[in-house]
Amino acid sequence: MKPKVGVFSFTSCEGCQLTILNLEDEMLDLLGAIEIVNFREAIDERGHEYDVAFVEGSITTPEEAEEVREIRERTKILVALGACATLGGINAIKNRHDLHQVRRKVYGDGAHHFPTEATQRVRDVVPVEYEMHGCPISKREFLQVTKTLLLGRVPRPSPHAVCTECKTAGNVCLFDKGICCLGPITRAGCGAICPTYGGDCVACRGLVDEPNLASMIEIMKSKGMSRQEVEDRLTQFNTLEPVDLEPHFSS
Amino acid sequence: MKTLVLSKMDVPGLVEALGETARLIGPRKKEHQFVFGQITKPEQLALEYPTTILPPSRQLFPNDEPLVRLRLDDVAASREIVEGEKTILLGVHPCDVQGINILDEVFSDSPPDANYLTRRSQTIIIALECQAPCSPYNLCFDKGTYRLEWGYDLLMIDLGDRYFVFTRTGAGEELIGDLPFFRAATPADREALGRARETQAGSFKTRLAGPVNRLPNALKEAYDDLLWEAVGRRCLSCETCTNVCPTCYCFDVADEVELDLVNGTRCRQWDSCQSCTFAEVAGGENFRPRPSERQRHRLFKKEVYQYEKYGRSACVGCGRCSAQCVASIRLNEMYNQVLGG
Amino acid sequence: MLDTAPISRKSLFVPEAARILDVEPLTAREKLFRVSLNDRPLGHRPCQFVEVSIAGIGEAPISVSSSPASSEIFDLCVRDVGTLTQAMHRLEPGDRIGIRGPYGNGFPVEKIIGKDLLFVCGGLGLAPLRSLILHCIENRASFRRLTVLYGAKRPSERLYREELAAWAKDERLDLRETVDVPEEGWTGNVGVITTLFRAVEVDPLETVAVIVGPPVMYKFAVLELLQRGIMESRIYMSLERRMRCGLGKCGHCQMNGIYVCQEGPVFCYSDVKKVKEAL
Amino acid sequence: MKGYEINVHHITRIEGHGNLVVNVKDGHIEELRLEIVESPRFFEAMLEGRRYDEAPWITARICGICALGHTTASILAAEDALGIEPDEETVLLRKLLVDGETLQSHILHLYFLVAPDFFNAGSVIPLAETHPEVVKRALRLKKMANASVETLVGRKVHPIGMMPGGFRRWPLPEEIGEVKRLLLEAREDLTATVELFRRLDMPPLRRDETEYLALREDGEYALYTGQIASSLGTISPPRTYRDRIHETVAPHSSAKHVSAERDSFAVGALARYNLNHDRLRPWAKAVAAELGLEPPVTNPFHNNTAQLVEILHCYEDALELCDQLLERPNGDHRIQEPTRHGRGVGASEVPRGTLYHDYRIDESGRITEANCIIPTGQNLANIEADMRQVVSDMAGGEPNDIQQRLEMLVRAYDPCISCSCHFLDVEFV
Ligand SMILES: Cc1cc2nc3c(=O)[nH]c(=O)nc-3n(C[C@H](O)[C@H](O)[C@H](O)COP(=O)(O)OP(=O)(O)OC[C@H]3O[C@@H](n4cnc5c(N)ncnc54)[C@H](O)[C@@H]3O)c2cc1C
Ligand code: SF4
Ligand code: SF4
Ligand code: SF4
Repeated sequence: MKPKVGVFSFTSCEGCQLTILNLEDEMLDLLGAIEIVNFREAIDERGHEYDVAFVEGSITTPEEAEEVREIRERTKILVALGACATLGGINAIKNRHDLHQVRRKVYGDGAHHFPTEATQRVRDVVPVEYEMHGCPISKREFLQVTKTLLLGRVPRPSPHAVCTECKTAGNVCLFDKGICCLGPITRAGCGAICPTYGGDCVACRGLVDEPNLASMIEIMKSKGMSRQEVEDRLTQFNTLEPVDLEPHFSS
Repeated sequence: MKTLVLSKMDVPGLVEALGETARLIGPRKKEHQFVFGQITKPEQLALEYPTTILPPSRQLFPNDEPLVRLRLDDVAASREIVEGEKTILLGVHPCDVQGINILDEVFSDSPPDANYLTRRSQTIIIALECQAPCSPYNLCFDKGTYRLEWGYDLLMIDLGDRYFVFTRTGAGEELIGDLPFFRAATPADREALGRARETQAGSFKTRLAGPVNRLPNALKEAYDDLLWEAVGRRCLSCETCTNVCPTCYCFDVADEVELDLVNGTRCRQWDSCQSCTFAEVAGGENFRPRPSERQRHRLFKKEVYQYEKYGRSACVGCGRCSAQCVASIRLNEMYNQVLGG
Repeated sequence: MLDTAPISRKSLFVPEAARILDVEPLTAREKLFRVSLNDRPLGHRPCQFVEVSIAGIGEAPISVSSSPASSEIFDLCVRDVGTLTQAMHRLEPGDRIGIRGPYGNGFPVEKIIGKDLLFVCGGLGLAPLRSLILHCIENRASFRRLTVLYGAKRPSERLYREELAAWAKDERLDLRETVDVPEEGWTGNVGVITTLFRAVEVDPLETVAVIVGPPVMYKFAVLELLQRGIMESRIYMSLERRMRCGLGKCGHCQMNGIYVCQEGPVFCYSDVKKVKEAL
Repeated sequence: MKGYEINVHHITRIEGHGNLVVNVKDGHIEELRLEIVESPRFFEAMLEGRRYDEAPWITARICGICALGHTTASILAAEDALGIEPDEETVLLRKLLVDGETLQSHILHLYFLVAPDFFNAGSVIPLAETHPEVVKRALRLKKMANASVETLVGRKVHPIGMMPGGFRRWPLPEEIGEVKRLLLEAREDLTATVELFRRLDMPPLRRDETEYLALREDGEYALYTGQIASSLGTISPPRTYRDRIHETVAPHSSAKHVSAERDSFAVGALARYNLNHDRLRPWAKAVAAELGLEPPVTNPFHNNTAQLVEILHCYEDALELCDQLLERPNGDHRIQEPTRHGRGVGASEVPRGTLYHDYRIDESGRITEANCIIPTGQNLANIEADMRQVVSDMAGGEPNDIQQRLEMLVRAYDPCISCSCHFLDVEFV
């Protein structure tokens, strides 16, 4: 019997599940290998028990928390899909603001009608077997992980930094062009796609296991970045991994 | 050995002719830097380049190299994948040629690695001598790697409007066999060569505080030096230094499976002793858990371990690791510290 | 062009097919696999290892646990810690695995003939050491005293329990065991392995000691042995490092300049005591 | 007519989470709404304090499917605020990307979300068995559209390298050549697509009150930029958007509704077609005529047909842009720097309609105020008005059929709820 797979989406842009839909070359083979029983964006049917549940999005309301708990109960393996789910991602930027004020700003006097809770990662709510990082996830990693899961094992996240993939691609390092890049402390797996296309890495895949943040911050500082700029960069996707900049910028 | 001359005007013709006989790999411009890549049109070739991002040796030892074709339902159906096609590496600087020679030694060492050697045995190297140092970090003068005595098939030296060409191997001579672009060198060419070499020698300078042959012992004495701690504090473990090194060859092996879950490939990927899990074993024990230890291992591997095993340093002085380190960790500075400079 | 010396151009990475004849759970985490290659005996020396693979999953080095005398069928004792080993635990008799090897130097048995032998092993260390112990039992006349010290974390984690029981009764060797944490029914020794040393009589001039165990064990065990007067050149050990190729290339197993997969895994203490990353 | 209730929790095959609630008692509509149940994401608040060049990157994350559109509108707003003039090639390249985005979005919508309705299938998955050639063609076309954007800016979802003032990396000539090759290869599949959708009968629906809004530009079918034009005849620059369209809170649903001169209006492919059909490229124009798409078209189901026409237009337009880019020297494309600061509005046509980004940026380049108006939000009131029409047209019909028709209607608008909920929240029913 083909393994049953569900794709679920919480607070997110749905770009990660779209990335799955964009697997044009592999789609038919993929459908041959798995049975997709829940994928609201693409299909009508809904299933109930899953071998693998891919969960996209951050958890930002009590209802979402409830729903993800229910999914957890109905699935053998739960994979958090994308930066929203694994890091809080862009959604977590709001946690840096006073949530009360955020609501007031958007809804004015009606703010009390719109409860919002602090953005949470999926693993803050339920146990997760694998975190597939990226904003959006990489097609390659999605396929690799899916195949590995089909073979009955949970893969191990890459121990390497984005720089390794950037070097493999033979890219001109952005630092060489005077642009700061978080590739050295960011977990690989995206193929260094941003540096390859001229953008600096902003760590959408989260940090490596043992990031040398102290050194990275000093480097950013030496490139003329202000405290605010360093903070923006380090929190764009990683608000939930706070970094103490005080020791580097006091004096 | 033959001595020939190639007019620069004939380079495009040569490129086209070579491209017809083999896969031609040479330096190409990438933004403001250079990379080795396939040359399909003469204008892609950029022979006047300081250095490339990745060394040409990586062409012989590609990332994600397939080793074994696998059938998941039958191990007995495993088949080797040993690939190679006739390739010409054109415009390889002396240090990089020696980098390739060092890989040759490692992969020929018992037991020999058929994957590398097969690719290598079909590769012709056309070296190109440098006229001046390519960066503030290279150590090729100190290391004696700015000129070549062997390890190449053809060697080109820039004489302004033409290249002086030495043939070194039969394969090299055969390659240019009847091509109309070469003529025998005349006494005037030789004189010009002499002058070019003099200028060249004058432009390279020593960057080390002591003789390079003191390095192995100086490093050994500095095994417990605080230098490593200082370097370790800055190191980001991003692996760039080893990825851009012409003589690094550490790898990992992993299986890739197709969606049919029946066919697969066992591949090797570049790996690096700078990765934090490189020396970790089951149970979590890590034999080189700290960046300081890993940086020390990198230098020791080049200057001590390889030296003791093969009789020469595995650092060819290309300067890439220093030039490309985001944390500004400079090999020459570290060497100078242990040499007491 | 590189001289194409007439060396073999065959890739060393292609595994040979081997058949699993029998699977026996030894503890909750270790299983014993009886394996046979298709066309040949393995031909291993004690303490050598093979690269075991499952297509699509990967490879890992595993020690050959059985005696060299019977290498038509050989034993692998595997703990399920990760990718390959967990997949292996799902295999059944009749399934096939890939084998490369044997690799490594193996134990220099010729150097210990006529000696008192003291085996010190902890945990999974018994897996490789068993090949040597069995070799010594089979060639009992070539050696003098045979002492085996075995430490496990818990009684239920002891490997080869039936064999240990037989060894305990066997007059050809002196087996002593200890556990870190006792469990119900355990009447034996409790404590770290070094506690066993004290009770053993050794003739320092005639004893060769062999240590195999988890990384933390070596330092203490060596110290103890040196204190008992055993010569550095007569202390052997098998060291574990991460390995990806087993061919002296991938770089993972290097401790300082030494490739453990080629020059090891068995080392003489006098050779590695100056190797800073060894112990 | 008996009473019935329709309660669709999470309509499938649309972008994002939406609920459909219809309650008819004795032939009288008691309740009818399209609810947006996506969690609020507070993008406007998140933009405050961030640098202007981060904004396209952050707002792309409002919606994966419209990521390129948000990036574009965000860039336009910042450029307007900061007085940045991108060079001509930059504009050409952006237009090429916008074409790519429109192609991919319309293809995805027509083949994957709409077609199953016509084949009576729950999704594209069973279609793979019954109509493999259709699905394979759909995949090929979608891949073509995705690949052309990916070749230029690395990714379709959250494109890399687009920023105010220019591109972080300028594509190589061979990459633009590759896009052209991909496009040319697709011609046959596009012809087959026209044939396929020609055979599909759009359900009838007439409601002549709809006002259509779309951007209009001199000399071209406006997608990248333009002036705000209405089918009622008015036209004005993007900066006037606040005077033109009004956000109101619908009492029955917390989804903000938007109106212009009338109670509701429509944006999107059909609106653009109605306003700009004279500027379509030839193939698109010919096919529109062939399909009898006589402007003004007021049947919202024909939004699907208009999308088909736009696919052809974007295809031809993209080819033309490739040629123009290839003719120009691949020179040094410097990123243009700000020359002032203040407020700026960016308006761009994304697949589902006009998207507005409006920023105030201070002298340090940081955003102090932001507002985004999303096409789906603009359409909501109109969708509900059309739903009422469907319910009364089908009075006496089977509730199941009505529900299916209503879902088809919602889908025809191709609503993108991820986008519309950047500021909305409603309670679960
Ligand atoms: C010479 C030699 C002989 C050996 N002999 C034996 C033997 O006889 N029997 C035996 O059982 N072992 C033996 N080993 C050890 C064995 O090779 C290792 O345990 C090997 O790593 C197992 O491979 P694996 O693919 O199962 O584990 P891997 O997947 O490579 O895992 C290795 C380590 O990574 C950790 N890990 C795995 N997945 C994850 C994850 N998702 N997240 C975090 N950590 C993770 C594991 O816990 C483990 O610590 C020997 C090793 C050597 C070098
Ligand atoms: S991780 Fe990024 S791409 Fe994925 S859903 Fe979240 S915002 Fe979208
Ligand atoms: S561009 Fe970024 S990822 Fe690439 S090498 Fe430089 S620092 Fe690393
Ligand atoms: S380069 Fe960095 S920001 Fe870009 S996808 Fe990779 S991890 Fe994310």
